[in-house]
This record gives sequence, structure tokens and C-alpha cells, in this order.
Amino acid sequence: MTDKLATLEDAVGDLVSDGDVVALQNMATQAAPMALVRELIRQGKRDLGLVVLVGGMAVDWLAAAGTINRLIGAAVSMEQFGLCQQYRAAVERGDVTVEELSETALNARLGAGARNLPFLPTKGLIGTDLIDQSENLVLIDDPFGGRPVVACRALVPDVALVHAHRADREGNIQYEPTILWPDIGIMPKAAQRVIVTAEEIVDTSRIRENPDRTVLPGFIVDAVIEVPYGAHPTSFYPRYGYDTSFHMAWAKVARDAEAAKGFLDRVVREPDTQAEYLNAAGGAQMIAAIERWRTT
Amino acid sequence: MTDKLATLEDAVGDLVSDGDVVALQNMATQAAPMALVRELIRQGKRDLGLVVLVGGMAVDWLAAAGTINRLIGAAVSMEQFGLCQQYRAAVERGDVTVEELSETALNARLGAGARNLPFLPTKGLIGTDLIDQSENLVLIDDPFGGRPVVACRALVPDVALVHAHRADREGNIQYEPTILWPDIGIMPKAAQRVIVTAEEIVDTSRIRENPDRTVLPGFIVDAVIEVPYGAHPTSFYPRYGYDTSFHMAWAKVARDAEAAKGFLDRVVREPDTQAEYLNAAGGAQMIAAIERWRTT
Amino acid sequence: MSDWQSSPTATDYTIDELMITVLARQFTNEDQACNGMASFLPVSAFMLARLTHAPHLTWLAGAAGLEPKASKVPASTLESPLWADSVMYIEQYGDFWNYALNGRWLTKFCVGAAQLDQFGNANNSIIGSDYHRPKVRLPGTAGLGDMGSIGKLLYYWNPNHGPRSLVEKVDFISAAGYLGGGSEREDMGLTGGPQLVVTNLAVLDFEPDSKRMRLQSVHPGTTAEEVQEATGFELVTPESVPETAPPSVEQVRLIREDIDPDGMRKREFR
Amino acid sequence: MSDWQSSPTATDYTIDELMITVLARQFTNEDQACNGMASFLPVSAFMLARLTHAPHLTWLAGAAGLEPKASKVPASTLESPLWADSVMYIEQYGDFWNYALNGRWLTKFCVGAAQLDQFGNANNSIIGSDYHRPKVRLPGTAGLGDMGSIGKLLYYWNPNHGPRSLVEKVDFISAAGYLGGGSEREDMGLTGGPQLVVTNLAVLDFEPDSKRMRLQSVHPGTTAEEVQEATGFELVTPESVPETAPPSVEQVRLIREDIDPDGMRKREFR
Repeated sequence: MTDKLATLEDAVGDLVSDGDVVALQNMATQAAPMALVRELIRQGKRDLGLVVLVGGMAVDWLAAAGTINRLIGAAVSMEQFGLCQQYRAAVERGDVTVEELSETALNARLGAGARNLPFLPTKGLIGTDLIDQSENLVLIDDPFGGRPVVACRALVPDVALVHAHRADREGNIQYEPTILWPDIGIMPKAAQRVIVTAEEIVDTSRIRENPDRTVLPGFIVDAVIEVPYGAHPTSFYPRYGYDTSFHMAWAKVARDAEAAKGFLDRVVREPDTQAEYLNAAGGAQMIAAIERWRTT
Repeated sequence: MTDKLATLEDAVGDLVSDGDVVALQNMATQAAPMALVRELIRQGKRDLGLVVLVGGMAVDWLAAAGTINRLIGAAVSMEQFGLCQQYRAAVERGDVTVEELSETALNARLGAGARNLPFLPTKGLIGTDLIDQSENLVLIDDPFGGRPVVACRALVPDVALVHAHRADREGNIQYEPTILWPDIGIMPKAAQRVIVTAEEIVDTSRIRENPDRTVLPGFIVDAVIEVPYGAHPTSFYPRYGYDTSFHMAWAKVARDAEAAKGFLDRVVREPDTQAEYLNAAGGAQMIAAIERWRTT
Repeated sequence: MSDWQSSPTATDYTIDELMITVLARQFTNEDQACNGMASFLPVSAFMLARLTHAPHLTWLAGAAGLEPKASKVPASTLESPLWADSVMYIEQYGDFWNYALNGRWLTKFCVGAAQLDQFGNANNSIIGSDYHRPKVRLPGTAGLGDMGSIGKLLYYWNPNHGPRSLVEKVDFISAAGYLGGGSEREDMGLTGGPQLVVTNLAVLDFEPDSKRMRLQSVHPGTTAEEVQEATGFELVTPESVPETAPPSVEQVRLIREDIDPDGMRKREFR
Repeated sequence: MSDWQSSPTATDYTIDELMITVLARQFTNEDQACNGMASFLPVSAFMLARLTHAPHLTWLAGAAGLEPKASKVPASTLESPLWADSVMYIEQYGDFWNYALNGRWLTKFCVGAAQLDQFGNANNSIIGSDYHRPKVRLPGTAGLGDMGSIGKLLYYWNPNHGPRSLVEKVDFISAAGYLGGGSEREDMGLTGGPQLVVTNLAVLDFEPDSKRMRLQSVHPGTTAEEVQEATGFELVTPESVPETAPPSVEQVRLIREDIDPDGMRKREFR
């Protein structure tokens, strides 16, 4: 096996190019590889396409920073913290175009990409205006005589960004027992390159103790980086919950482009390390708060 | 939730009808719900169709007993114990017809069945004689302009038979950490009814301790039965290995219809309970042997 | 679970509590209920059903945690406290859709939409006439674009009944209702569809032939005229429209004390 | 892993050991190797490669256990002792085929077939002319029917070289080789295909233009004429056919002492 251990700077610098289609693990306030998202912004990547099942603050930041110009996904929302206002404004201005897919259609596009199939079918979306909105969806006949289905064209992202609990230097990726969001199940397998941040890098012997908890094999992973609290401010159960104060602070500035830029300068562009970021985000007090998630 | 606790007799009696298509969890010498297989034979079920990914001794027994008249599957073999001779003879006589599918084609048929799609595509099988052999496979054009793919028609078995480590009375099914064979991943979800035997029935509170180990939710399961060593003579790791002596004993008689019948009388038809079966199969000494698998 | 059946009708209740009881009534012991994000009313309804008439109602919290023992409604209905002590974690891509698409399970969904039209078509995509340059970008269809087409029975809830959310024709169909009405949905081979719209003013269903939205009951204190005035199209209105049955004292107590003591359900009301 | 490179050529070795070294040579540090059932020679070859020239060769034991630490070849190559201390259990339906179909990983497979023909088409289905009433029912195509069509490089091993296993035309194509030869496979858009046939008599490959099976080397002690005689069709035979390079002393020692002390590899020879 090859040593995949990297830094955020090198991994994003070497494996993400301007214009790439980037698949991002994410739900509304959950499990996003936020350290990688910040690094995309810090390096000033441009014209990225973003693939998300349900995007949250990461999408808002990438839109605010002008990093992305298109999005393929099923929804963008921060749930109780509201819509992503910077993303919304960018779409309404025409700066970000949206290919909106239902969950089964996105899953089908990525599943076909992973399995090297030209398409996978779904029965969702029939009757909606969403089919015409995308050149990657087309009604086809059932060769066995039933009703037509929607063929969803294969989607192969250039790179997938993932956060995990544990990894070894060879890129074997583990999750502790928790809900598995769909991104981890298919996005990295469809993508041409995979970058993983992990709460901790462990020895391979530790990985071998629980082979059933390994969710990605080392041979598909290109780089692993140790980033404690690397999903902050999104949740990463069972280790920590989402950061309510941080989400509220962003939601407060996100309707105003200047204020949003100031926020991103402070928490994204100025801190040079994860430790500096965590300090800017509230430090030890913040960490204590997100680790108290069980009681909230 | 409903109480799904049942007996082998009632579950097979109530949920399996002559002529049904029965999906069987199985690999060459692994993880087959053998107590349910024996019960099918004991009740004299007829004209069953059998769906297996890779069938082993179960297929040989069901062919020997005249229980099945058709098979849909990718392979039938007992690996180091040789071909299934009773099955082979039944096919060569014309008593059992075979729809032979590659692994991706069987997975596609079952996946489409589970997801209520008319078909799923594969790129396997192209160029082989297997496509013409089945009316459920047909080459279709790629609507996006690429090469044709093989559409695999949805397969919905009437009933799926599964063995597991643990279940509660509500039908929530758990596996201990081990290799997961493909059958458990898709067959039960494609089938209209599901019967599960488990090494032990536990309280639901025990299930809640490891929600990540639950492989089937209670709402899709129709009956659960506690059957210790219910996969014998196939392996069921990490609890026990396959029974080498038993497989060799069967392989020795399996070329001869009379001898095979005598074997089945002794181990299938005569024992009335799982305890009697285990005794007929070698009792405590046999159990000690299969539990020593780690050292072999 | 003791005295909910004999409990008298409440007089002290709020609209959110009334809506929760109406939604709860739609789910039985034989159903599997599932909620998405920001679904405080449906989650409260599932909890209420399980504490009263449907103790065996199966619940898949956040489309991920099966039969959780959540003690109360948390601040997010898509986050871990909700699926505490589940019997199973169902992985969404590989597994949730296996069950949801199958057709035999998870047949009823409580869903919300920014716009809903007279034939039950829903829009969560964009406001405006140009999809690619919208006046307002909405969150997106998520799973709803599937649910509308795969035979599910859909129960819309709308805490803000008004002419902007209940419109004659949606700007964009992101979930199929009865399309142009009549048999149009059926003719496309689609089964299921919208069943009920539970708002802060009324309960609405769909007239069987025309598939136009119909006033089923008005909430106590509201008139049919007020409901029509707050609606962006002409409702089918029977000659006599009954009042929505109010919750019982015990139902209100369960909601306030056990299910949602923190009042998360109030967040849905602007 | 010390002295395998400087180890002298062995004189005391058996055919199984020779075949293992030929197969081992096909796999590099960049490959992911995967074995199915009853695959004692391939498993020994992967273990040998990992102990000698390809320590970083990735191995997926039984298509399920990643990077196992199996101490020796067990009685089954599809059972748990083989994947002892794996770093991952890959679930077959949901996951194995994600990787195998993708095209970037698991590009080489060692495969066996009851019949193989002059163009590398394989048959594991039936012997006879009527598929539905066969003279002999073989085990079935399993994953091979996929592997032949999805661009994989296939390395056939055959411990029993003879006119019944190497036939002019297979009774039934259960895995695609070069079909009718020439560009027929390529014209169908199929990439990859059979690369090598390693038997107990010789190593064979495929002539680049005609795609006919070709004698690449004969094992020490065998002649090209003997190989042709044991083959059911005319082999492409260059004017001079080299001898297969024998294993080194250290390779033989590793196979006998470390990899397969119980001699499971002998079971494949009738």
C-alpha cells in the first residue's frame, strides 16, 4: 500500500483544479468536510461545479467566495437556520446554475458513474418539470412493455471530499457507529479522485480491529489528512453536534455580501491552521458546547 | 410493532406455497438458512423456483427431494466438495430448468425488484450466449448515445429465506461483524415475504445497543424463528465454520439417488426438532468441531 | 397511553396542536412514517399517534433511525438526538430508497411545499418564470420530486395558509400532484398522490373527479369564506363545511408536556 | 522478503509451483488482486507476489476481505480463515461490484473455465448442444460472465491441459473472449479480454491480429509438439518457443513452507 498522508494545502492544491466537478459529502447541518471546503476558498479555486445531496453552509460559503459556478443536487438548506442566502443570491444573479435532481435521480447518476454504466433508471420525477430542466435526464421506454422510466446519465465527479472518524495512512476509512449519510455510500466511488479528512489518523492495526466499520478501501483514496473537528460547524456524531451559535452567526451576516465576506475573512482566510480556525470559531468553549450534543 | 415469532412449521406452512419463487441466502458452503431448507422438504413443497447467487448443498437437497423445478442463479457448487450432483442430474434430465445469470445481472434483476423498477442495466454478459438464454435479459440502446447495455428485468421472489445471528420478536435482524454476502443486502428487499431464522432471539433492548448492526428492519420481516446452528452444515462466522465431515458424507452419496434419499431421510425427514437434527448430524462432537474453525 | 380515548375535548389549544392531531389521525399501526428536515409538526404527530391510537406505528426518524426513543422534539428533525436508541440505522443511498421505492412500505408521507396549486402540484424549486434566472431560488425538490411520482399518499402541511403558498398554478412542478386535474395523473400511470392539505386555517382534500382542492373542514373560529379569501384559487366548497375536530385535553397535555415541551413546533409559524 | 532476488534457479519444483510463479509475475504493486472459490493457485500466487516483487499488491480475499493476513492457504478460498484480520469487509452486492465495474480498480482477474476455445471464449455453463437439456450441467458463469465483457484483463489457469478443456469452439459462451477472433471483440466495443492461459504444460497468449491462442512458452520437460497434441485446436506456434522460466529456490521455499504448507494447491490437479 502507498502512503496517502497529506496536508490540506497539498491535497487540495494537487488534486483539485479550477473547473473541476467536486462532490461534497453534506447534509443540511451534518458531516461536511469543512476544512477542505475552507481550503478550496483559501486557494482561490474558481469555476468549480459542486455535487451535493443536500447542501448546507458549505454551499453558502463556496457561493459567497465565488468558488462555484454550478451545482448539481437535490436541495440546499441549513434546516432550522434557514435558506443559504449567499447561494440563493448567486443563483438569482445567474452566477451559479443549478441542475436540480430528486434524490433517486442523483443517486442514479452517481450510481451509474461508480459502476461505469451509461445511465440508471428511476421512476421518480415523472410528471414534473424537472426532467426538461436537465439534459442528463430523459424518458425511455421499458423494453419489457411497462411504463416509461427516467434514464439518469452517469455522473463522474473529478474529485470527492469526505470527512470520517478514522483513517490509516494507507487511506482505509472508518466510521464509528452512526447514521451513514448517502454521500459516503456512493459519491467517493463515482469520483475520479478522493480526498478524506479524518478526526484521527490511526495505525492500520487499529483499522483491522473492526473491518466491518471500514467504509472506503485505501485503494480508492488519494489523500488523507488528520483534521480534528474537521466537520465543524456541522455535526459529526457520535463525536460532536452541529454548532448552533456559529450557524446563527453566519445566518445573521449571510444576507449581506460585505458582512459575509468579513465573516469568511475572519474564519476562513485568516486562520492558517485548524487550531487557529477552532480558536476563531470559539475555541475550547465552543468545543465543549458541541460535545454536549447528547443533552440538547 | 407486531410479534413475528413463529415456528419453522408454521412459517413455511403459512408463507410458502407450491409453485412459489423462493430466494435463498447461500454461497458455496456459507450462510444458508438450512433449517428452512429442510422444512421445505419435510412439508413436501413442490414446483418451487429457487433464486440463489451461488447455491451449495441446499440446492442439491432441494433437487434431490424434487422440491424445485427451476433455478435462477449465477452458480451452483460446493467449492472443494465438488459439484452438486443431484442438482446436476436433475438439470440433465430436464427436471430442473436453469436461468443462468451473471452476478451483476442477478443483482440487477433483484435490485429492480426491490426498487419497483421495470429493469436495471448491466454491461456484463455482452458477447456471451447467456443473453439469449433468458427472456428477462435484452440489449437496449443507451439513450445518451453510447454502446448498448443489457436490461435485466425486475425479479420479485414470493418469499426470501434468511439466516442471521440475532433477531428480536419484532423481526429486526442483526449480523455480528463478518463478511456480508450479497443475498442479505438485496434478496429480502426484493421478495414479497421474508422468513428469518436466527441463532438467537433477543430482547429489543439488545438490538438497540448496536443499531448499526441491524441489516433488516422488522417491518419487512414476516416471521422469525430461533434456530441455533440453523446454518449447519454451512458456515456462519464468526460463530461456526462449515462442517467438513458432513459435506464429505453428502458428496459421497450424492451421485446415487437411493443413497442420497437415505441420507435425506436420516437427517431431514426423521429428526423432528433442531436438537434431533443436530444429534443426527453428529451432536456435541460435531458442534465442537465446527466451532474450532478459527484454527483450521 | 391510558386515558386518551375518554379524555374530553380541549378548549385551551393552539393551531399547531390542532394541526398535529389532524396529521396524527392519518397514521395507523400498519403504517411506516418517515420525516425529513424541519418537520416539527409531522414529528409531533408521529409521536402523538404512537402515544395514543397507533402505538405500533413504525417510525423512521430523519429517514435514517428506525423506531427511535427520542424523548422530545429536538431543535432539528434531521439530527442525532431524534434517532436516539434506534433499532436500526438505515443508510440512505443504499437502503432507504430500497424500502421507499418498493411500494409496500412507507406509503404515506407528510410533506411541505413553498407553493401548492389547485391540483396538488408542488413547487420547492423556484419562484419566477425563468428556471435558470429565478426571482427566488427555493431549497430544491430533495425526495419530494420522487414521492410525487411513485405512488405515495402525500399529506401536505402548511402553517401559513395564504395566496402565495396556495396558488392557482405553481411556477414550476417539482413534485407531481394531479397535474392538470381530472384523470391526467392516472393516465400517466401514476398512482397515489396528494390526499390532504392541513393548514393553519383548514383541512383540504381533493374532489375525486376533477381533482380540484376541496374544503374538508375549517378550524374552529374560521369560516369557509375566510379560507377562500386566503387561497389563491377557487376551492371546491360543499354546501356545509364542518368544523375540524379539536384535540382532546389529553392530546394537548401530551404535546405540551411530553412530546414538545420546548415548543419547537411553534417555529414553523411565521 | 530478503533474498528472493538473488536466489538461484530451482531444480526441485513441481508444476503447481511453476504455475504459481507464472501467475505471480502478472501482478504488480499497482494492482488489486481478487480471488473466487477453489482458487488455490491464484491465492498462492498473490501471496507469493506480496512476499517477493510486489509487497504493495492489494488483495481482496474472496472478493470480500481486504488486505487479509491469512497465514497460509486454507481448505477454502471463499471462507473466513482466508480473510483473517482484513482491513475491510466489502459487502458483495452493495459494494464489490461498485469497485469491480468501475474500471479503474480490480483490472486483472485469474479465472478458470471448464472449456476455453482458440479465441479465449470460456464456458462454465453446459456441455452439449441443447442449453436446456445439457449433457453436463456445469457450475455456472458466476462473476465470469461479467468479467469477460467489462474490460478486465483475464488470466486463465488450467491445471489439466487437454483436448476437453482447450477446445476449438466452446459449446456455450459464458464469458466473452475474442468471440470469432480478429477485431470482433473490439468491434462490439469490448476492451480488455483474455491475456494469458497458464496450464500444467505451457503458457499461452493470443496472437495480436487474429486473436488465436499462441504458444508463449513450454514448461521445462515439455515440447511444443506435446502441447499441440494435448490441445483441441491448432495453436499459433512461433518458430522457436522458449522454456517457461522456472521458479527460484526461494520462491519454492516460500510456497512450500510459508504460503501453502498443507499442499492445498495440489487439489487442483486431477
